[in-house]
Amino acid sequence: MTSFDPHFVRRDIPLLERVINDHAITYLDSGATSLPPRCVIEAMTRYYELRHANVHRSVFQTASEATAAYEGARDLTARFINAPGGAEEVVFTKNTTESFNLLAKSWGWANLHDGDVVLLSEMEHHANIVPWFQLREERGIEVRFIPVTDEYRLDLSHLDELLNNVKLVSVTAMSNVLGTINPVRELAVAAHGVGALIAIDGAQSIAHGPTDVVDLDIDFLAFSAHKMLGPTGIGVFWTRAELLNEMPPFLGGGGMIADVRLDGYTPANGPTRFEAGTPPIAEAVGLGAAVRYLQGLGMANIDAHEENLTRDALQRLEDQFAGRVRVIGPNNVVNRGAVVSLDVEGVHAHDVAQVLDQFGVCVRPGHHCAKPLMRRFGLSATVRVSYGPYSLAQDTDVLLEALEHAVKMFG
Amino acid sequence: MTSFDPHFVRRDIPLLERVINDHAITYLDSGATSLPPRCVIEAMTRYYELRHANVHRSVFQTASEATAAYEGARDLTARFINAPGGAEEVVFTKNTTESFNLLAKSWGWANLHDGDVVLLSEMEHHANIVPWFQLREERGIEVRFIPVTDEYRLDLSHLDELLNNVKLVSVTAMSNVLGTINPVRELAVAAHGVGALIAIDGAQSIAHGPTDVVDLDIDFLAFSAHKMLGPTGIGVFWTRAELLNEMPPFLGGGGMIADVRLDGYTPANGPTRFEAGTPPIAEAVGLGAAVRYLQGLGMANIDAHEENLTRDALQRLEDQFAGRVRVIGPNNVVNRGAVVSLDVEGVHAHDVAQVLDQFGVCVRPGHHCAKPLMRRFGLSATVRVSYGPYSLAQDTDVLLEALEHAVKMFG
Amino acid sequence: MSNLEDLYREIILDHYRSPRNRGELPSPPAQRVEGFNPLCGDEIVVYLNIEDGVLTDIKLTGQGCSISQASSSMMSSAVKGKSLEQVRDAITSFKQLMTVHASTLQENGQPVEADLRSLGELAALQGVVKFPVRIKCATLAWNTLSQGLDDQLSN
Amino acid sequence: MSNLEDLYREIILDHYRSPRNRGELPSPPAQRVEGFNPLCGDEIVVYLNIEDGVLTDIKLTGQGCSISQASSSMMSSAVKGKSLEQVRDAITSFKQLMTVHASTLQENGQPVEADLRSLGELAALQGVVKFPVRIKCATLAWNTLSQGLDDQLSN
Ligand SMILES: Cc1ncc(COP(=O)(O)O)c(C=O)c1O
Ligand SMILES: Cc1ncc(COP(=O)(O)O)c(C=O)c1O
Repeated sequence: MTSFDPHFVRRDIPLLERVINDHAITYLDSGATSLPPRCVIEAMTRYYELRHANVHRSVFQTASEATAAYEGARDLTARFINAPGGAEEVVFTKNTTESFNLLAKSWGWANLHDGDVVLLSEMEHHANIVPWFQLREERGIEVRFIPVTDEYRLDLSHLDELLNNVKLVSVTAMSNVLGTINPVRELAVAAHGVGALIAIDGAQSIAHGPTDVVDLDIDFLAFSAHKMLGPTGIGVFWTRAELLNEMPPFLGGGGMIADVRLDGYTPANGPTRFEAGTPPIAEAVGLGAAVRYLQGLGMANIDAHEENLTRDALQRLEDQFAGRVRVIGPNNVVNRGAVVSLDVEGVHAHDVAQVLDQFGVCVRPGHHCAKPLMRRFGLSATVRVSYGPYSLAQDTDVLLEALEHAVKMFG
Repeated sequence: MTSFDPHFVRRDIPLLERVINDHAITYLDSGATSLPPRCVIEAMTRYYELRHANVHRSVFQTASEATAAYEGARDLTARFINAPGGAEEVVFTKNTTESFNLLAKSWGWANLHDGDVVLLSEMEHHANIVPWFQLREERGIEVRFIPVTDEYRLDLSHLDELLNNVKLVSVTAMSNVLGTINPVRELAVAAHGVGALIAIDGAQSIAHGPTDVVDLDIDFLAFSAHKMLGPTGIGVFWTRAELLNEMPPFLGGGGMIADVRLDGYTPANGPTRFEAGTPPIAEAVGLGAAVRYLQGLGMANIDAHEENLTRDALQRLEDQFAGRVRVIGPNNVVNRGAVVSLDVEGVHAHDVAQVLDQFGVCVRPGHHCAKPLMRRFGLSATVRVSYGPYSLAQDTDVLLEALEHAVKMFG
Repeated sequence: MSNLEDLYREIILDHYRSPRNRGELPSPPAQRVEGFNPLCGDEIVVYLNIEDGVLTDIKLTGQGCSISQASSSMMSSAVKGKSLEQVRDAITSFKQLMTVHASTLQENGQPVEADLRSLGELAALQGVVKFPVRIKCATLAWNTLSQGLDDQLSN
Repeated sequence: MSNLEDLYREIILDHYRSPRNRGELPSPPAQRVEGFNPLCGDEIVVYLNIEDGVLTDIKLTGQGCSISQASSSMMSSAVKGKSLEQVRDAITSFKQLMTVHASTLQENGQPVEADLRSLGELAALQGVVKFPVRIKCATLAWNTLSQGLDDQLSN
């Protein structure tokens, strides 16, 4: 616990040496994508320089090494989330979004029918909304939403009614707009209580604290490597082996089949059934390196560090900007991650972000792919500040100074 | 033209310095995946070190740079294949296989109905078979196959009959097993003549010669970066803008929408409609670098170089192994690429490849994801030798020497 | 911060703070067109009254950043009361202004090619091209207007 | 080439060249099970005659590399005429042999843990673990047999 030091982490991140508009970069957009440490970048470079080959298909040395590296990453990922069935439960997709499409178009297609209900929440990312809307168009399922309270929490007061006819609860572990961390275990108990399954969007939560699918008692999990100090181009879909083996194929092609004849095909078993075509091999290597790096830092340490940053930021925003800047999200750090959305009085998020950029401050303005949530709060956009393990309270200093300028400029 | 020298290319490829089982590597598996030059690897490294950020969503400096790099790669790719509508016609997928799934599950789903025929060929890769079988299960379309002659060519003698009720012809430009290069333009004329569209699997052809979609007069094209000296994790789907804009969404999520409400969503226009979630950004940067590198070498030069290698290999296999090793593919270089499949008398492909590995020779044994083709020729596996721009006739020397050992060992 | 001042000219901030032609028109008879900028969440609704080939009235609602708001406000002033042909010309000129690549701007920030005079105060938006991500903010209203004219034609 | 000789022991090549129990059994009564190795295209069909808890006869057809062919041939010799319990034990022992990680092999190539004696000539396949990609070739027949027993049970 005591060995975690964000200053050491910073030394590992090449991008933090970047200068923007004559200022050292202040990267506060880890919620959109995180900055990979050198060891992740180098793992991929070394892969391409030493052992790049197509996996699963050849017997030669580099191909065996590539396969071992690819499957090794699957194994590391399985351990990282404590998958009870190990690597056999981990499917590599291209991102969280594909993982949800896989869930909806394979499991959902096979198991959901007219009148069945999928229960989402109003704070979901589009990745966990649109695939269900698509299924609704094709299958006549109902998509229902757990409301969000004025305190930016899930409103579970009518959960029993909401669960009526529900076959799947699919919610985010942590909102990418509000920072709210949802009571996943409680929801899992409730879902299972009515015979429903539960899927969790781990895109935000995965890099910010420990994830243990057994402990959470969930059935499906989706996340992306690029939000956990890993590369772009790879995501993860996890489910229990029993469920995985019952899921019909999704994308068809090479690698996912046991046999193809002119009159039909037989799908393969295990995760490869869902990995059609040449998979993201170098990206898996990068993901594996990211997992190892995060484990080295200690997920509990990251959690504690980010909680401190968030507490500090919330406090100082209140002290310095009360009445001018509103935090769209819980105002304390209880069940709350290091994502802080701001509504700046009278200034559009886009303009705030533009001014911040002049100070080298990277934040994200917009709807954050959560339009239903934005509508819920009558907003069209927020300025989102989000922290990572390499973030410092000094980043908040720069942010607040730049924010003063923005407010003055448009005031 | 005269400036192309494979020895110079070799200096750019770090993996060619690899030593395997005390032998310098002899990489003859470019048909499975190609070896990226240093500039491709470095472009991705630099991206992660200097400008990694999520695209399309933020206004800060590195995000604009990342977006420009990502969209720049789209532009380079469009020029590389001479897309008439430019970058707006280029969709980034994860590989060729996803591109075909996109074609089948979006365009096919919207346009093909009971009784409509998709005409493939017996030499297709599973990537261009299984998605159609999946559509057949759901839509009752008919999937028909152009037969392959004993000379390993498409049998077009009954093309008129085969085209009956055909709405889409979908064939490979170059077989990944036989090396056969198909008469794409002729097929395009025939398809259009009956009002059908034509899709081309460019996975093999893309790195081996010029590709001009206007000249070929085709409607859809799919290929993967990793087969053209680029990275894993990214593929391309091209179609004409008119067709693209009529295609319904496929994967749903962030980035592909114009709006999401609790009661529905509106998809975005242009390529982004098909790019749900965080795209393969670093991979696009790598693909862009690969395109530039290939253009620097000159696609016509690569074509000529590989033709020489193939001619030489076919000749020497005949001279040295006649009666013991059979080439499964055309025995001359007319309309033939640098993929040479071997059937070694009395020795299983897997065992041949294993022995070859002891000499550092990397070839691929197996069905090459073309099981219908293997069945057509009564084979369960071949040993596939495939060349790239960095290949030399000396690679064939080593191959033939190792092949002697394999034949003796199991003789 | 010179770049920033180039982007946020005083006249832009003025249109942002006091947008012109804000509101709705009864529809029908007015034509109603919606525009989205999916990337940043900007939304706009344009109401058009077209009579005898003339854009007799235009009103706007929606929300967005200063650039998109100012651009739509300035657009409405520029095209109101104009013939459809003039409106189309204005759209073309404005889009040209937005596609002049930043590198072809002269040192003093003047576009080399686009005909600035015909644009009037809209020329103040030229600083946007130095911020490629913002170009879509500036063009949203124009694309929506253009869409409205196309719809009109096809009805 | 010492590794290679470890893989291709003489007895393996012998079984490859002269496979035992090759052919089909009339089915029914024999049980017919198919196995694929999707990665390399190996295919196997196993025919089982099971009477009173004893595997009275076994035949195999299919195609594959020397390792998969030799392994299936050796398997057929090892399990033919054995009680189902003995067959299951053989399957377990063989799978154990195949999961002994290469690094736990002693210098002289002997697995430390698996009980080699119980495996008889099958022990010759231990060299396969040094070639992880080939393990699936060696286990294909065994997995197919195992599947056959399971199917039997559930019928
Ligand atoms: C002809 C052909 N089509 C499709 C593919 C599939 O490409 P990918 O695995 O990159 O999806 C390949 C490569 O394996 C191929 O050779
Ligand atoms: C909560 C949440 N879900 C899903 C996603 C989608 O992830 P990706 O874009 O990697 O598919 C994101 C990130 O944008 C997110 O924050």
